[in-house]
Amino acid sequence: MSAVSPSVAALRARFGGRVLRHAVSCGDTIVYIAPGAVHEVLAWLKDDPDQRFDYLTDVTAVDYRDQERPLEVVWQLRSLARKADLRVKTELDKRQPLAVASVLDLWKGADWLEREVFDMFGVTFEGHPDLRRILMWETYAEGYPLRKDFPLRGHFSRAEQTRQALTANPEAHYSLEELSIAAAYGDLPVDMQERLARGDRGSVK
Amino acid sequence: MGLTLPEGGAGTEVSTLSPNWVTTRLDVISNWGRANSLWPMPFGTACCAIEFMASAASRFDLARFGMERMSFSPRQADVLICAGRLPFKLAPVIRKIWDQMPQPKWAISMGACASSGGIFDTYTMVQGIDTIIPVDVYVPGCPPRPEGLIYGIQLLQKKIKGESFLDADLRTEQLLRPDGLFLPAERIDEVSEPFGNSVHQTRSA
Amino acid sequence: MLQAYIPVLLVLAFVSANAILILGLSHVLSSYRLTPVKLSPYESGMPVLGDARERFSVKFYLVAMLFIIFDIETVFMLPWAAAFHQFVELRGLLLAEMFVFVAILAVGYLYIWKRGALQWD
Amino acid sequence: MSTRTVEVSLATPSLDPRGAPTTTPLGVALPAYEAGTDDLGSEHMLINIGPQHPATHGVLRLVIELDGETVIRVVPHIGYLHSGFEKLAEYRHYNQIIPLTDRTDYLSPMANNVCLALAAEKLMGITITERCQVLRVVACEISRIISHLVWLGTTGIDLGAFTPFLWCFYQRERLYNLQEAWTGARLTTSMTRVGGLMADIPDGFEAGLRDFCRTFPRTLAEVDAMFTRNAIWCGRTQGVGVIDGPDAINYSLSGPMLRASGVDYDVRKDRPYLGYETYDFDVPIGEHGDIYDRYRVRLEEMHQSVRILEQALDRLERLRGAPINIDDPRLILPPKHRTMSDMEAMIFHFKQVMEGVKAPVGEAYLGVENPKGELGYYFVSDGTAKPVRWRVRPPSFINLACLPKLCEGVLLSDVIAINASIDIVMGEIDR
Repeated sequence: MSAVSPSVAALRARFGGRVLRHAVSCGDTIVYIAPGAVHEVLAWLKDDPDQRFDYLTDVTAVDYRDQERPLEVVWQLRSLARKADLRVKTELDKRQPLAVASVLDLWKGADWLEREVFDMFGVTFEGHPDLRRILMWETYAEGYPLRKDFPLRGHFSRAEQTRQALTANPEAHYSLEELSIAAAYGDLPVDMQERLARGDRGSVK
Repeated sequence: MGLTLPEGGAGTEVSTLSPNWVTTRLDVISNWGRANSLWPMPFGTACCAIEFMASAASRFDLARFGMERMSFSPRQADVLICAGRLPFKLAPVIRKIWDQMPQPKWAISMGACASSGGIFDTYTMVQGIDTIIPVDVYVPGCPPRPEGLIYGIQLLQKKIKGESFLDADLRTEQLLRPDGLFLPAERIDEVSEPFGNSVHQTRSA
Repeated sequence: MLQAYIPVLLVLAFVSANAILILGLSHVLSSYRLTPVKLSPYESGMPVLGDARERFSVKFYLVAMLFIIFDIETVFMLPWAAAFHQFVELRGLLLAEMFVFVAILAVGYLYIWKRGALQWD
Repeated sequence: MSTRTVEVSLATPSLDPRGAPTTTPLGVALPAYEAGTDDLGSEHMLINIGPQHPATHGVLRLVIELDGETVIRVVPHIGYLHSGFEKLAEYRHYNQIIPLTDRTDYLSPMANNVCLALAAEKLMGITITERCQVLRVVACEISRIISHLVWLGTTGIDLGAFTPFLWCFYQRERLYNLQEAWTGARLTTSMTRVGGLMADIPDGFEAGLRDFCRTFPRTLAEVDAMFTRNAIWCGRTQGVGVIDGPDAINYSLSGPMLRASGVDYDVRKDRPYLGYETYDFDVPIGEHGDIYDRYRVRLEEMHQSVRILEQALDRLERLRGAPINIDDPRLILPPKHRTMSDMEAMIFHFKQVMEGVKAPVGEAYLGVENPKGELGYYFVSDGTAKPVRWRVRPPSFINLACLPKLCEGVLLSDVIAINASIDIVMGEIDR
């Protein structure tokens, strides 16, 4: 059943040039769209009466082994009513800063998924209200782990990684939202307030 | 009644009394009491925690060894059982919990991942919790069968029965060194060196 | 005449001696190894923001007061029940007396209930 | 108490393109927060139900802003068990990734192995033998019962009932005996291979499974009698942590979380795999989307799994002796004695062990109905024996993301009940 999903033709009719190309791999239809048109295309796919992709299965990114190929951000869409699947991809050039529109206003489930792609690949999702690391701690300074140029065991030596983990000062464990709540109630110790005012949350010593 | 910090430092010096009949009898009684009522602090993170729950359940009953009472707060805990892998984000947590446990305290590193990083020779995994806290018994296995864990607990009980009051450095608090590490940096790097087939893991293609 | 109080005083002396002995001995004999981290509060292994001695909502205080009122009511019942079977001829009067006592407090309870003091949120 | 306002906006990302943290002072990086206190003058309190806590089912950390007993805001912190699974998979052959899958969702290891084998077979375009399909269905349903039993036991403890924990774990030990007899390990099974299975089921397996299917519903009935009409249980679970159908779809929930909100979506029925369309079982659907419905849905799912297992056992009778692996020597290791005597078998053996199974260029996503929800594996391959990308679509990661929404304004003890009802496994959430 490697037939191309009808959504591709509808997308081309609707968006024309911004739908770059499409492909079929192992029975799934893949549509490549221009990075600028991401939010508009996905909003249309969600709200259009005969598309109705109301279920966002997954948001992820793929970094290929040869560095010239751009980094791909992938949205897996599914229409529960029509029992149809569609994989929407966009390619981001690695030389420019990686940024793409957030779809949090379309699907609430994208919140943590986008934060994880930001944490692992460094793709900034514009419009995401609370974009910070989710799997690594927020002041993690070794870069983006799932990039192919990131070594398996990390850049720093094991001793340095242990030292950074053990000596991080207390506010590194809290997000800025909680620190503001504590600050609003005057619960922050004085030395922590000075460090936070300077904006320095990394590990000391 | 706030406990104040004695200026003499971490531990009070035990009087250097030569071991005679009285002290050894005292040792035997207190060690018997300690060994047979170890209250575990189940620091359960991953798969080994499920095997730990299975060994605490009715079939492999830990209560037969006096470990009926799981104490989830370090204040009443005797033995910290690190059941599962320990990422760097969790290292300060286990270090703080270990420091907050009153003496006498022991540590069991359950499973290959806790003892040596296991198959996770990655950027985020502590390669063995003995680089963070002093460990008394290492239980091999992934996950160790409940019988394996119980054998490890029996080894710990044998070790406790061999201890003595007069051994001064047994119960002193081993705090972090001034540079924030538990072991010297080169010792940690040497221990965390990849070995076995994880050496071949560098070839990504 | 004071002999009647000897047993009570003995019990009090024994109890206080016992308490002092246990706490004192364990404090003296055991060796404390206090470190700054060990003295810091335990909150699931995380550094703590703020402390527990904060201003609480008055609702907790209200519920505590209500509890005390009805707790003392039962305290009054204890000596009454203990002495009840001794005064054989007064039983009817004692029973009626206790009902009056409970009824008075029931009026107070109804008032609280209707005023909504028991409503939590 | 005057209301203090901290005007900031958090949209500024906290990392620069190279990955190091940007230094954003506290005053600039936070949403406006009205630190208002109600007229009774009580201050809000920040507490940590932290990584090391009996009620968080693993190393999840919840920072909760409390006003007395009522919860104002829950901020979950995860990542305390992040072990770099997806990075590790890029350094391994396809068959070597299978041991990784047991350790993500360690409550249903066999179901994860099956999902990976199916995803790799979809990538390589392989169709497996019928007996292997039936055995994989048996593996998935056993994993579902084990995972739901652990959930039932630990949720019972969270809400104060200890005995069902012992009943459930005793039944689980019976299933562990079968699982260990088949795969050799209680928890880290690694029992599938691309194109087949590691081993066929041992002799006493079918009898043991039939006996289990006969007696297990009795325990379920006891737990049902203990919980379903229990005043405390109903009081603590009905109407708590409610999420309705459209919201559940918008939050991309899956599995019992989604079905409890009345959405009839089960991957086994919508996108049948392993021949699930030929089994007759029905999918329990809740209506209110509260904790009570999630409990009822999971309890009923265990009954349905027993039904499927019985049908699968009948098919195994018919397929006795059929092959479990496809006979493609490039994929399946030839039997050991033949490699010693037959030159061709030795070459295939050597090539598979040294170079692994080469996948064609392309990518494949396959979703499977795991006990927690829809577990999806997304393989991207560039023709070599090691995948370029192995993306795990973690059901409990996405289900947990709606916890802050469920916990607004509830009491503190309800946060524990809601967190238990989401059935999270940190190994899969943090990967």
